[in-house]
Amino acid sequence: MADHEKQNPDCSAPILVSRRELIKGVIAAGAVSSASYLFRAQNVWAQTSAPGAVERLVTLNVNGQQRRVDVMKQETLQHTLRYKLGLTGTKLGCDRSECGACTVLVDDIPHYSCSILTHTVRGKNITTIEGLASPEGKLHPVQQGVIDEQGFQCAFCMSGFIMATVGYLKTNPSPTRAELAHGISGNLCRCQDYDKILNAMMKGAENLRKVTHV
Amino acid sequence: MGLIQWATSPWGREVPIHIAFGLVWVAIVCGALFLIAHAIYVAYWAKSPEAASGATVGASRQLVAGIPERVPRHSFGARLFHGVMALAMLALLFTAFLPKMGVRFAWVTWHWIAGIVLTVSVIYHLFHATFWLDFWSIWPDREDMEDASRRVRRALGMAAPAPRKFAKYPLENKLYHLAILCAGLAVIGTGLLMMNRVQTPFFTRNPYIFGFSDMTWGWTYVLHGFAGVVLVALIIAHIYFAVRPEKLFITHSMIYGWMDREKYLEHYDPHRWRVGEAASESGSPGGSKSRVPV
Amino acid sequence: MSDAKNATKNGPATKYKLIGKNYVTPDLYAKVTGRSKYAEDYRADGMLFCKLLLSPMPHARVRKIDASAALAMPGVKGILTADELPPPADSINDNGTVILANKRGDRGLTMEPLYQGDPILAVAAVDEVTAADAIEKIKLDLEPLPFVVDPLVSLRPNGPNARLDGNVWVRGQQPPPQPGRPPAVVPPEVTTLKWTDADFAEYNEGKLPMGKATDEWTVGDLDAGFKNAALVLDETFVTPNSSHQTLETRTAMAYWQNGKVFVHTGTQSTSQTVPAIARWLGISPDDVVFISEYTGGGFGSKITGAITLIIPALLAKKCNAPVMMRISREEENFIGRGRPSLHGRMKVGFSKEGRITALDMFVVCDNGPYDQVGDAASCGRIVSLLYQPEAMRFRYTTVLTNTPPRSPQSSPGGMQGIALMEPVIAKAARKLGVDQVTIRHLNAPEGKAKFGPLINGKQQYVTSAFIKEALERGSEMFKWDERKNQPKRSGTTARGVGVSSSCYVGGSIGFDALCIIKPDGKLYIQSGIGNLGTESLIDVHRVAAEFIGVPWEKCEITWGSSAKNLPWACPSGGSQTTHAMTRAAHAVAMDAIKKLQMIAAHDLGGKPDDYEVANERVFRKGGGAGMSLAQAAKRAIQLGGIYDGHELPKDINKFTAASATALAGQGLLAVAKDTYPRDGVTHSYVATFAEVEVDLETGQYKITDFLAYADVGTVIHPRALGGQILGRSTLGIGHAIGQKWVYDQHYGLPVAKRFHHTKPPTILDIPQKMDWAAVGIPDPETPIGARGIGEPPVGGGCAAILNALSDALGDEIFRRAPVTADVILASLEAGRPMQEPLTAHI
Amino acid sequence: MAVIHDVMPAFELFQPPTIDDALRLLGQYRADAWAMAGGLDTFDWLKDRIKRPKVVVDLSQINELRGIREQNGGVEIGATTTLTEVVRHPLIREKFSILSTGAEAAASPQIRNQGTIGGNVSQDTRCWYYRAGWPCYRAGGNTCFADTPTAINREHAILGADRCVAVNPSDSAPCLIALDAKFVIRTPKGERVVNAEDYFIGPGIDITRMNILQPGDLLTAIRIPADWAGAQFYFEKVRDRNVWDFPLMNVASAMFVTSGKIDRIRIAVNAAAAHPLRLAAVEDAVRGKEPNAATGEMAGKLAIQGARPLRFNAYKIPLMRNLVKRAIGGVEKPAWA
Repeated sequence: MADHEKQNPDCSAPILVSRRELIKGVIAAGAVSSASYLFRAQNVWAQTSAPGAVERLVTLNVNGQQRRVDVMKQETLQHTLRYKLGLTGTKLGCDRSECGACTVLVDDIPHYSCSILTHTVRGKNITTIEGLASPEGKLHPVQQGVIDEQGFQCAFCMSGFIMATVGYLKTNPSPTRAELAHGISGNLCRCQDYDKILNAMMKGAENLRKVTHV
Repeated sequence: MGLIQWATSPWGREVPIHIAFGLVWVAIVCGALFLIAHAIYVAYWAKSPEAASGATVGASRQLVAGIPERVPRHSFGARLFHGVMALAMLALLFTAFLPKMGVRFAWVTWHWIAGIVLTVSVIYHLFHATFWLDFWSIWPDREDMEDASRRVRRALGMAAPAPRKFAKYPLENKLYHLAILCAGLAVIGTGLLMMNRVQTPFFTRNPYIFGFSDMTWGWTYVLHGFAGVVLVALIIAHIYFAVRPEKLFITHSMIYGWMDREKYLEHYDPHRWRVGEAASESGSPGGSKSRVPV
Repeated sequence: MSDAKNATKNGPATKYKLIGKNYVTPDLYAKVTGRSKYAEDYRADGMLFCKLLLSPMPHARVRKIDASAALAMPGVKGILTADELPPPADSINDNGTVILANKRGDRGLTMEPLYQGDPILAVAAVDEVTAADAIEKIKLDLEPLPFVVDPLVSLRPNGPNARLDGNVWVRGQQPPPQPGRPPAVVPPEVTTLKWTDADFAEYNEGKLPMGKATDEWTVGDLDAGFKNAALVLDETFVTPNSSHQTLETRTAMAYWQNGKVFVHTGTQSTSQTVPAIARWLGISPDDVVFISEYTGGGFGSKITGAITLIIPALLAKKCNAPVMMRISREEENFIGRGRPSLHGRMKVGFSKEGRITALDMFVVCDNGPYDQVGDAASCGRIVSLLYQPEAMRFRYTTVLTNTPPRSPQSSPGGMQGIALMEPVIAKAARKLGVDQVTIRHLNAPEGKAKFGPLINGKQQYVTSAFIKEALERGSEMFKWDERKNQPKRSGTTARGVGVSSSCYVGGSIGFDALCIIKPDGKLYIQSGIGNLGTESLIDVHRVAAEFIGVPWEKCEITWGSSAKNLPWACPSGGSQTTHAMTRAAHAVAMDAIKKLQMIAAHDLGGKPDDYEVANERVFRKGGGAGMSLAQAAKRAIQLGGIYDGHELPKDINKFTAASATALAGQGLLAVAKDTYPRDGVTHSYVATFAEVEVDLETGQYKITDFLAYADVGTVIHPRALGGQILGRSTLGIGHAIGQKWVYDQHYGLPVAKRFHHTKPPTILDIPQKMDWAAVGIPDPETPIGARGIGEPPVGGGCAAILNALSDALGDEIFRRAPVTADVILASLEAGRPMQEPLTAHI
Repeated sequence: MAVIHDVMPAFELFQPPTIDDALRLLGQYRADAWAMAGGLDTFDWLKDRIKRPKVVVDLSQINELRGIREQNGGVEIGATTTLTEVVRHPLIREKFSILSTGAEAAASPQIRNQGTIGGNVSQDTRCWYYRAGWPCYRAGGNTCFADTPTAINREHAILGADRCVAVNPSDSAPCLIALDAKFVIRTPKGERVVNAEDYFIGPGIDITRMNILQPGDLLTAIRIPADWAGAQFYFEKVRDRNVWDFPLMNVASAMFVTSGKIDRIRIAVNAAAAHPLRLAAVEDAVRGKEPNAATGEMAGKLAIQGARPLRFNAYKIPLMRNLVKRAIGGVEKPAWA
């Protein structure tokens, strides 16, 4: 996996932890998961011959990069992203599809990554918060909207809200405030900064229209 | 497969909740095996009771003469009880176990209604048997025990005096009644408690009544279940005996209330089961006080 | 009105360059790109994961733990039980007062669990699946003990006690004072309090029983007050328990490196969490490195992190590897703290104009099993301030229950007190035919308003209060007078408007600030504040930049790690930060200016006072010789001593001193403690207005409009302020429309454990556009005039909705909060309040 | 065994490409197997470690189970078609809009993007005692914790309770009953088509299941006949929060009015009982009457006959009465709206 890390500078460049540490971390995580798989080997009794049997080593398309990952059968996408691919911008808030902090795009559709198996999204295009800005660091118009309006407070819900908004705007690029609220209603903010969040997301929609309609 | 189903209580403790319902199959198989075994035994090994001839000797002529053509055996009340009880029992067993065997229907209401009927009929029976029937006639007595040991010893080819003829109820009959009694009281007792956990007109539903713990309730259900499967086996045996040719005259008497004088003299000891005018003379504790139904 | 609103939003534009202006906070870019790292985002080589075993019972004693099967599993590295925890240790606060440890406090793990979910042990393994599987293999032998989840049940004559040694908190015995040291702060004691059947006589009528209370104070002549009253109301009301439910749970990761423990977790104070960790682990603060750049919400539940962080710390030591403890949402509902419910009974006398002549208030607080919460006590103080009763008696009892531990939650006690009182005020106004705004205006505090109990014969008073202005401007902006007369019913819809006064403590004093002007001419500011997203972490330092005259682009803020030499700051709780830290920032700016003037005078002659600082220069007043800040910084290094931090003022906190020493010699180092005088206790105020529409056939209602008009003194950062005012208002709204705990009293267990049970408001439960504004009158008792705003809006948010509902539906609908569709429909159907009034956790 | 409600334990995962493969796997592993569509109900059980299947059969890769097809005037909806696809589909919006409305009222956008129509109708009850893993009747135990002197049961049943007082939480189910939909089921014995209302069962019949699916069975499609296309529809859901929350109650009706009189009508209510209730008696009573307030009143009163409240859910009786009233008599909008 270390190699993949090096090949893919896209994966979150952390602020405090050096890239080196991060890579070690990811190796550790990877190693751990495969190790623990061995421990549990006995009670895993598949006839891998059966139709639909699942291989553990899968290729995922994340933020436009092909990533080879060793994935447990019961592993959720959130876990793979955060612990195997080092994409910690996706947050885990409730792990029960009740808060939206873990929202990512699967083929441009917002999903709770805590509640979908990684094996279910094989071969689909996954986009996380880390995949929005351009490689040169130019922010996505919706991210820019947050900057423009000083949206959000603690921001633990932010990446989920942004991904939900980006996904929703693909189906309705010029929503009313009410429509947008409905479109991103699957996300919870405990700072309850909804009013300012809606300001930011409406600004984001406006920013997006500007770039797409130019 | 364990005998009991366990679950984790709200407080995280392992508590029993039911018997393993597979046990009903065990009961059915046991019942079936028993009747097959018994049928074979009777067909090939059982000796005709040579006691038959000997034991009436000593029965005073006038005692025998006093025996009516139709020997009254079961009063109308007794037969009514038996019928009602039997129906209730069958209803209970079917409503209890058919759903467990995959036959889906709303069974609970029928089950507790049948349960109430059974309970009432049993209470009636207790009073009736205590005050109108010969209460002791169904309980094994000393002579039953002696005869039983005599039979066993003779069956083993050892020397033993001939067993006497039966009183009103043969020992097997008495033991069976005893078993039914225990199992029946168990299901009734636990069943009445359990009715507090379902919606009935009788109680406001309260699963926490009597301050029973989850453990106590669990064992209540388990006991109910065990008694239930035991009853399945017992009922199978009962029906089997009821239809055996050599016992049909008893079944007949449970339907019509009387049996032929011949059958009576053939199988029973007039001293131990007194009928007719004879009945009116001295009522020894063992003596029957049964009357001809009016 | 809108122009007035803009004026205040943007602050007194002429006066400041930075203060009162919107800007982009420097932490925002990392947040929008997902690079901001919260505790669970850190990884370390060979990191283990731990899982907790929580008590399944509400109260039990652990007889035996059999972990053999778990420890035998491959991949399981270790187990930690309560026996291995360090004993509770005393602490010493800033002014040297010893705070004695509470031996009944929460210690993280326990052998006598006091609520379902109380952690008993933790298992560390190579991954979470293994750790969780291991937990399932552990056999616990628990002896059930008496339990109670309803405070009133515990107060019954034969009611059970939540703890073996009693059911209520009372003041602890003060030990003999030691000479030369301030008297120690003693923990409260637990005792048993039972009321009589006679006390409970009114229970079934829905009136709160008023047996013997553990605490009581009286101000003024109550009897006279009631005698002069034109109207006397006697009302019972109950507020809900509600979990803080920060979106980031109290996840923590820890590891040890050459004798120091490194801890990652969320906190409301970077600097003050260090001594807390040291105390909990029984080690020296010098051996603690605490990293917390971003925190996913606190609301009072993470003031200095959470004691459970010692679990990964101790396991890391035991297993000699980094340990990550991810706290699940269900675990967070247990250990994540909550706001205590208050049962209140208010006997209130009103003059015919609506002035409160007497208030007799009785409160029962559902404390949970551990450390005492101050909600009941602060409830009394806030109510006495907000409504200025001519006479007031306040009695309260804090009852222990076998429910999750409570802690302060935004406006602790204040929110409940306001929610208890506001429906009574609204009802009185209706009965007296007085306008709702008028009656609040009439009773509102003004100037140095007095409040609370007599302390050495005197009441405390506030620094200032401009809530009357907030009520006036707010009602105008909300068009109150128009709206209150609008038709209330049409078809199956009812409409109502509500107003509420609200206030809470708005600031503390006496903290430090630290910054350096380096030879590159930039201003480097160290911030010891926690990063909760209120942005006060950054905002307050704009004051330093403003006064030193450095453009914001040339300011670098450092925060988020105790390894980065941060000053001693207040915890971001109780709305202290904006007030406390703008004072410190102002003080450090003055220190910087003084040092710049001295350097200039030293090099260019004359007296320091001849020089002024502006436009990144220090120069002779009226122009002439001077030097740039960059040059001054170089000189400071050459001069050393007080100029570059090698000599430090005596009065600063030792934590600050250590940081300053580490930074000495890099430039002109300014460091100062806030020693500005303050006459009074700082409070902030909000006037809140709301409109609701109720569907009379379903009981569902929607909030159609909302305005919060705040008196927070000088506005520092409008957009952040707006976020706080509306965000905290909505937290309050949550208590009115749905948030609660639900318990099954037979087992003493919670059945509401999920968001769809406990009901934090969603984006569709509030108006799509909410409004806010600020009065903008500076507080006279602080240099910048700025006060805090975190807490004050909460009570108003809750009460404005309750009042709008009773305006729409009348007084016969609800007797407690929250007010949900089922309550409204059932009461409408029956024509009387159908809520069970006093049963806890329904 | 200590209890922990976190981290999915290991299981064997199959992602069969066809229905036949899925049925084969389900038949092979029987009680050990768990069929998963969107997974949103499934993951709660697995993450809480309460239900412990050894094998999970993920239906997400079976294309024949997805999609919406026109079918002689009506539509056939594959069982694993997501709620969002149902909500957005032009044909459904045009002819059977009540289903779009009902499906859109469920849960949250992300859940609708993943949750399937088959899953929504087949989901388990949300009784909080049962979902917490308490050993109740529905969990195979011997009591109902939600109907006791201390139980908190504001969300529970007022009708059709038999020991268990849980309710069915589906928002789309009553709509499908109102549309007289047919559910297509594949069993080891072959295909079987049942009426929507017959798909659901109460605790009296099987206290551990919400529908007629036996282990090894699979709901493959839902067929909506043309009969009710373009009818006069009414759907309303009453809930606490406007996102995520399950219904306190919902109502769905389809009605044809000719010359001012109700000609044909189907009406169903959910979250009042353990299965969605089709109100046949109400349908009979209002047929031939004018769809006005008076008829609504009458229908509402008729609908709640036999309702039995628990300690905290008495409000559901007037709620059901009023929802049925509205479905037939309509709603009065406020003058200021």
